Amino acid sequence: MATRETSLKKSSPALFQQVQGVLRTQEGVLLIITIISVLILATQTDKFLTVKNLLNQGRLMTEIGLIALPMTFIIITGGIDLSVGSIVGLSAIMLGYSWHNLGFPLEVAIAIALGIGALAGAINGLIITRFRVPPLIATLATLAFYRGLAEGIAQARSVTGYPAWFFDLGQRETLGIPNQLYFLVIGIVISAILLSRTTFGRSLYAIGNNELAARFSGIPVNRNKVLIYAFSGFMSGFAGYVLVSRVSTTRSDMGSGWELDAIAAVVLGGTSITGGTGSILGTTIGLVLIQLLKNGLALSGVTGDATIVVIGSVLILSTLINIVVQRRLRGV
Amino acid sequence: MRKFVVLTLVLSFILAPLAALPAVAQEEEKRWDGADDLPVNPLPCGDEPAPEPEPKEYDGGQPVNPPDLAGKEITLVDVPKLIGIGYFAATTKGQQEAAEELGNVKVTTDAPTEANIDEQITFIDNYITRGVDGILFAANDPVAITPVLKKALEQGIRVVGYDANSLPEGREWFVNQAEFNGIAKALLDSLAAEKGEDAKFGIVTSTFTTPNQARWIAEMWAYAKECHPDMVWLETLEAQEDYNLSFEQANTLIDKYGDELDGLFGMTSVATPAAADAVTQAGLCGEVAVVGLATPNAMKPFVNSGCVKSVVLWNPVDLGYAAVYVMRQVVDGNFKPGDTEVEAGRLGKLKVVNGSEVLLGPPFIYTAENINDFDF
Amino acid sequence: MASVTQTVSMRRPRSQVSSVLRTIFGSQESVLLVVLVLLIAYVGHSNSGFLATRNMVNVFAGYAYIAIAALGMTMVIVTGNIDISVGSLMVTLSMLSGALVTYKGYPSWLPLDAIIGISWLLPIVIGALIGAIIGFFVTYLRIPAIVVTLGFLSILKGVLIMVSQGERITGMPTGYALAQRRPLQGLDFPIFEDFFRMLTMPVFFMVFLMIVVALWMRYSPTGRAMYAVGGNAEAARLSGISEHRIVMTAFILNGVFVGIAAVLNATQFSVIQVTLPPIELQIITATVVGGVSILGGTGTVVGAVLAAILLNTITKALVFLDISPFWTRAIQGLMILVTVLADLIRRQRQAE
Amino acid sequence: MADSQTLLELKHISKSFPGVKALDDVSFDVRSGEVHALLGENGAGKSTLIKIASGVYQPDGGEIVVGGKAVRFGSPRDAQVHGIATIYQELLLYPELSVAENIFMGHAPRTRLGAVNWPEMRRKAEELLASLNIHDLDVTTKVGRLTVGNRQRVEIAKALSMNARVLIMDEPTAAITEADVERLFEIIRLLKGREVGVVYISHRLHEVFDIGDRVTVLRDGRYIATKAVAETTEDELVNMMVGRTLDTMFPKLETQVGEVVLEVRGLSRGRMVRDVSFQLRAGEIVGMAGLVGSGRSEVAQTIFGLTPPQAGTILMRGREIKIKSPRQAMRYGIAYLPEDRGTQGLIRQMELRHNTSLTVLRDLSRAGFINRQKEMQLAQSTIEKLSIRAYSPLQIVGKLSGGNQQKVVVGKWLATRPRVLIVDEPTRGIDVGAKAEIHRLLSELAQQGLAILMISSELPEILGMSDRILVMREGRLVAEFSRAEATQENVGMAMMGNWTGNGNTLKVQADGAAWQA
Repeated sequence: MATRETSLKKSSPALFQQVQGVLRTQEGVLLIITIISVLILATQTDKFLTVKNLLNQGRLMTEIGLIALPMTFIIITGGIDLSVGSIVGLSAIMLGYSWHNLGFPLEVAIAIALGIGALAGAINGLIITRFRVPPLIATLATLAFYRGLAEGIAQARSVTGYPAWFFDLGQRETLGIPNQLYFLVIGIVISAILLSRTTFGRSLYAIGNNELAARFSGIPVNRNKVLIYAFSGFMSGFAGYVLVSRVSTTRSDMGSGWELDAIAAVVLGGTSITGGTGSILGTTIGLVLIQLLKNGLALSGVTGDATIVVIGSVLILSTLINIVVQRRLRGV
Repeated sequence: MRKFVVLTLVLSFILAPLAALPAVAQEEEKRWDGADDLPVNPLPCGDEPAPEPEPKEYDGGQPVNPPDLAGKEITLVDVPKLIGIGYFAATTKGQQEAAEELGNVKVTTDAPTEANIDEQITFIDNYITRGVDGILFAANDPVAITPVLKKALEQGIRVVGYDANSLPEGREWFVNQAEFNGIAKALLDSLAAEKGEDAKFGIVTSTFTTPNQARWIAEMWAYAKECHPDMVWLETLEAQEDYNLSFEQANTLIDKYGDELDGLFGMTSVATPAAADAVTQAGLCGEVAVVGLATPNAMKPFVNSGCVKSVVLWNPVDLGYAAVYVMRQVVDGNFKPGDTEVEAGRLGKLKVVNGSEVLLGPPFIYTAENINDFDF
Repeated sequence: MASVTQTVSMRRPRSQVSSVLRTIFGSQESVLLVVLVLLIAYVGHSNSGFLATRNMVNVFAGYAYIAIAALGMTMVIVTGNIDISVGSLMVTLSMLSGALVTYKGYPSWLPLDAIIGISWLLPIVIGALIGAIIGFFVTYLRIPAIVVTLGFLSILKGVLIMVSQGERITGMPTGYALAQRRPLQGLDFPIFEDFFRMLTMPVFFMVFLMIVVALWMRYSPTGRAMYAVGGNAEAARLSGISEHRIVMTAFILNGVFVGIAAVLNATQFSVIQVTLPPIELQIITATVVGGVSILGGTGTVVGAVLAAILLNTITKALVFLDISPFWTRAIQGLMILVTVLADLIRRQRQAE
Repeated sequence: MADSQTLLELKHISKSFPGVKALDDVSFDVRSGEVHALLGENGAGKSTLIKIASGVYQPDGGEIVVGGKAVRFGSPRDAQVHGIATIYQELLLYPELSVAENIFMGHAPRTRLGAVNWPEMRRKAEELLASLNIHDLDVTTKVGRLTVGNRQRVEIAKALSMNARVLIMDEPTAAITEADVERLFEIIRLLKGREVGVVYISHRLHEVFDIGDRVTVLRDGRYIATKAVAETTEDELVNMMVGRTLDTMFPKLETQVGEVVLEVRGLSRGRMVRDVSFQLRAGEIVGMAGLVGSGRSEVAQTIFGLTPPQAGTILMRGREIKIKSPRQAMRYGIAYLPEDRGTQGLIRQMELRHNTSLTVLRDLSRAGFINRQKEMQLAQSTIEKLSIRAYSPLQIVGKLSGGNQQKVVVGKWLATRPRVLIVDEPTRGIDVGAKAEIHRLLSELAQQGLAILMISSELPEILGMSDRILVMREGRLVAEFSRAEATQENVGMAMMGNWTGNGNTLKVQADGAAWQA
């Protein structure tokens, strides 16, 4: 190991070394792919690379982004949460239901929606830790269950007619920037710090790499797992709130299929599906790459069916490129 | 001990809905029929002409400083609920036909692959950024789609809806394929003609939250109360836009009600052929009537075999065709708020109803005599 | 010492009862069977229409295509992988089958039966081919299966819409309708007539393929090797088992079974269409509820098929029990959760 | 022995990995009916050599001769075809499959149709086990439910089912207890009688003398010597392995035994921990002996809060404390080095600094934020203090040698400044040199006033290092010896359950009526 490092350093010029340093990280490779994609798309249409368009894309990706952050935590611990889309629906319904049908003030209804989201997530966590159900199976079951609860509570009615202030979050801007984008940025910064700088974040990597050793080192494994699933539920609830505010209505089918979008962003971001490695930076780049591809292709006149083909291919190819580059560099 | 508490908590959270099962099991009268809560407006029974509706003020939205493109070539985008089902393939066909006829219209269809409100919004948003002259849409949710449509209007883009409406302020005009009460009347009268006034029937719909289907069922409910009071509503089941599920649900209704069942209504262009398939394969042609909304090609085998007597539908090709014509007239300035009719190519003049809606006409009823004349 | 003997003698009779229980609940397959029978009996008790032959046919035939796809999924999961693209693949192959049979450009000398044969078989071959491509990405390029199939999920979906333009396919010839829900023709049984009248083509295929695959997985060296690879890949390699070949085989066979399911699906209706319901979730649910461990190395196809039937039975039972349609999905989710929990608790008991 | 033939010969084998010359001109051979021990410290090239012999690696130079003919092994399968079977340290079995199937995976008996013949397979498996004098194994049980000793027997049966003429065993005794070791040796003797050649790798020198016929020593990838076991001594072998003279294997330092630090009274949990009481004093090393499955690790894990006690009390410096989680135990100054370094002790994929800080993340952080400088300092000081051979605190721990990995585990627990250190099999799978270093470290720690409970399956280690010795059997503490009284015999007898000595039986235990029954 040591010998190889030095020999590399001797033979490479400084710039090349730096490029290698970037390439050594998954995020670096992904960033390069993103930049290349953006440049290609920008030559196709002048509508793409404008501040206004990019900010608008930020607005549109906020909900998935909010969910992808805790999903990164969960996948790092070697878990997965398939129920997030259903929790979005459940929280959205609870927001409308507790305001419209139960007569709570709207502020309280929002709090209830977030609380229900967190509770639903915590239940996932408890099923996974207490009964030792594999996360994929546990959340596959609650995917159906939470969506069913949303349908049962909604009774096919959607709630509309919210007061004007309610739409501030989803439809208005502050200083020219969509309001929800502030929350996404704050979410990204907090999650990134949490994951890379704190004891909690470190414990997640430890759990993902070797859960038993983490437990033997005095890390409260179960508590931390329940926390991240609850966090995932909370953020899904928040995403539900942002969505309701953006589209002005509640429906029980809100958020269906979002789990795969969020997982795609996380996996594209270089987080290993088997746990142990990954970063919020990667997830953020993955998220941005998918959104810009969708948008850029649409603006270049590519229709939706072709766009999902491109996104599917990019997912596989960028993972492949990453694997190949890492393998080459590590000399394995 | 703590484990026990946690276990109890989790279990009770999970089991609470189960305990509520008896409460969930529904009573005969209160059975859910998939209708919405909006006011209904049933047509008179039989052949009595419908009373002229009171004229309503124009209530649509207006674009802000639209560019003057009268007579010039325009680029349109069509964002239906989803792509991948026959119905919207047919409307697309009509749009292309109209575009070709007019010569100065270009229209592309682009939509999500699932009937998903937020994705549809994203599609429209992208086209606003890209810059089109006009947007045609069929909304997955009337409320959810309105903000993004208003954004389009604010940027001077022309907006015309068809098939499924938004809130009026979200678009200039909505091309209504047939009024809800008209569909309801046609469906129920068809069943009554086939199975008599005391027919007992079940319904297969898409979902209880799909606005058009809910509206039709509400109007059917109101019309049946007035004009077919002896008909018995058995049960309504959801089946998405999924052929397999529609087939299974139709089978479930057939099996559950047995000889009691006289008819099945299919509320979507997917559910109706699926229900006909189920009845045919169960060997119950003639015993159980299938009436519903569907496109002709899918129904030809059943109508030709005599298993299905009549299929109710407007012509979706015409619907797409009309939408493009209305858009062209709006852009050319030939069709303005306050007008009472609009010129729509081979369809002739179409009537304005309900303030800002263009009515395609009465629903069309396909039978063995005419179904083979259509190909979509 | 005295107290010890006492406890032993007291335990005897109890252990006989519990040993009976243990045989019944010893495997997920028998648990599912017991639950299925109890559920059918209960629903039949409150609404005798449920037990009518025709309904039973639909109970067993309704998820036949899910069950058949679950056979392949079982293999994939037993080897420690997963495939979430099966839904898109199945719709694609259904459309392909319909397109082949309604294609007008065949040379005129080709008999109709040959065209129908092509449209039945070619989708299965294409399914195997796509399975092989996925398997290649997973084994030789070492990309996790969930990533590859997540990618294929959207690639297949997009290509399908691009090619079909959303048009449905109608007007298939009569001979094409292989899997309609009618009793098998030309069968005449003196006894158990009712029973055999329940045997429709989808049920026949489901049972036949289940038996074949179950025997194959138990008796063929390749089938056993799948369990070996999923249980301990390193040990399998050292036993001379090629992990790549086995995982490839699992994905290819998965493609084959999705192909068969797709053809059965296409040939049971008069219309084939491009709607894309999330069947992959139903198939994976059937597989894991059937006791196939998501971690690989254990589980049988019999469990997966029973679970598929159970899922369909639950859906129908809720209608027969007059449960409010709003709550059906919640109850389905709940029952899935309960079955999965029961399976895990049973396994933990056994491990102790 | 006179007419024994050479079964396998490795001639002038060389093998390099990027940056490392793993083997340099090494020769080795096995004859039929002999046990040829292979010795060397970790990194000496033993595992590379056996991986070449079993077809996992291909040599860069040299040749492999089987039965007089030069062969090439392209894969493990090729080696098996030539009658060479290997039993690795991590037993390679399928936990969800039956004993019979594990034995015959990949070469199951077939019917004429090519299907797996299950009855025949079961019958042959039973036959095979019977031929090894194993009669207590049901071939239909899932392997996941067997004990480690039994799993190993399954592995041996598996090797023999392939008609192995050469059996390579990589540290077969690392994870099993004395009783299982005895049974293993019986089986090996049986195999010798059947003209099988056994390559035996172990860090326990006395085993080489118990069972070996010849011994070959490797050091730093080079061949040192081959000797007949009868003509060599333990000291000579150690010198050859280490390349220098080791002062002593058990550097026990004199310490001042202080006050009672930890006391447990009537500790119980399930069947593995039953009414266990003992005391630990500052500066004292207490050895805990017992067979695998006697409840030693379970006692440690109960004290450490991994499996909180169901009954009994734990006292720290005379004050009763409640321990429900490892975190609480750590707060009271208890540290636990688990028995399995790879799965319980370390996070191998993570960097050294992240491993050493794992137990003290809270102390290294403020408001939840990790102070990276402090973390780095801790790693560096651990490397220095324990003389860990790593090129940087950034090194991935999994790439260190076994002994250095174990030092990292020790380091991470010392970082918590414990008052009580429980070490579970501290030197398992560690080479002689590193073993002596770990022993010295433990002695030094005791001298500094730490109370140490040392669980070990190696009696010499227990006898050599402990001030007092506790013996566990079937979840109970059955005997206690002082350093002076303890001998290999009486401790061994106590472990096995037929020890009837006097005076040393634990008083507390003797009172319990149940125990006597």
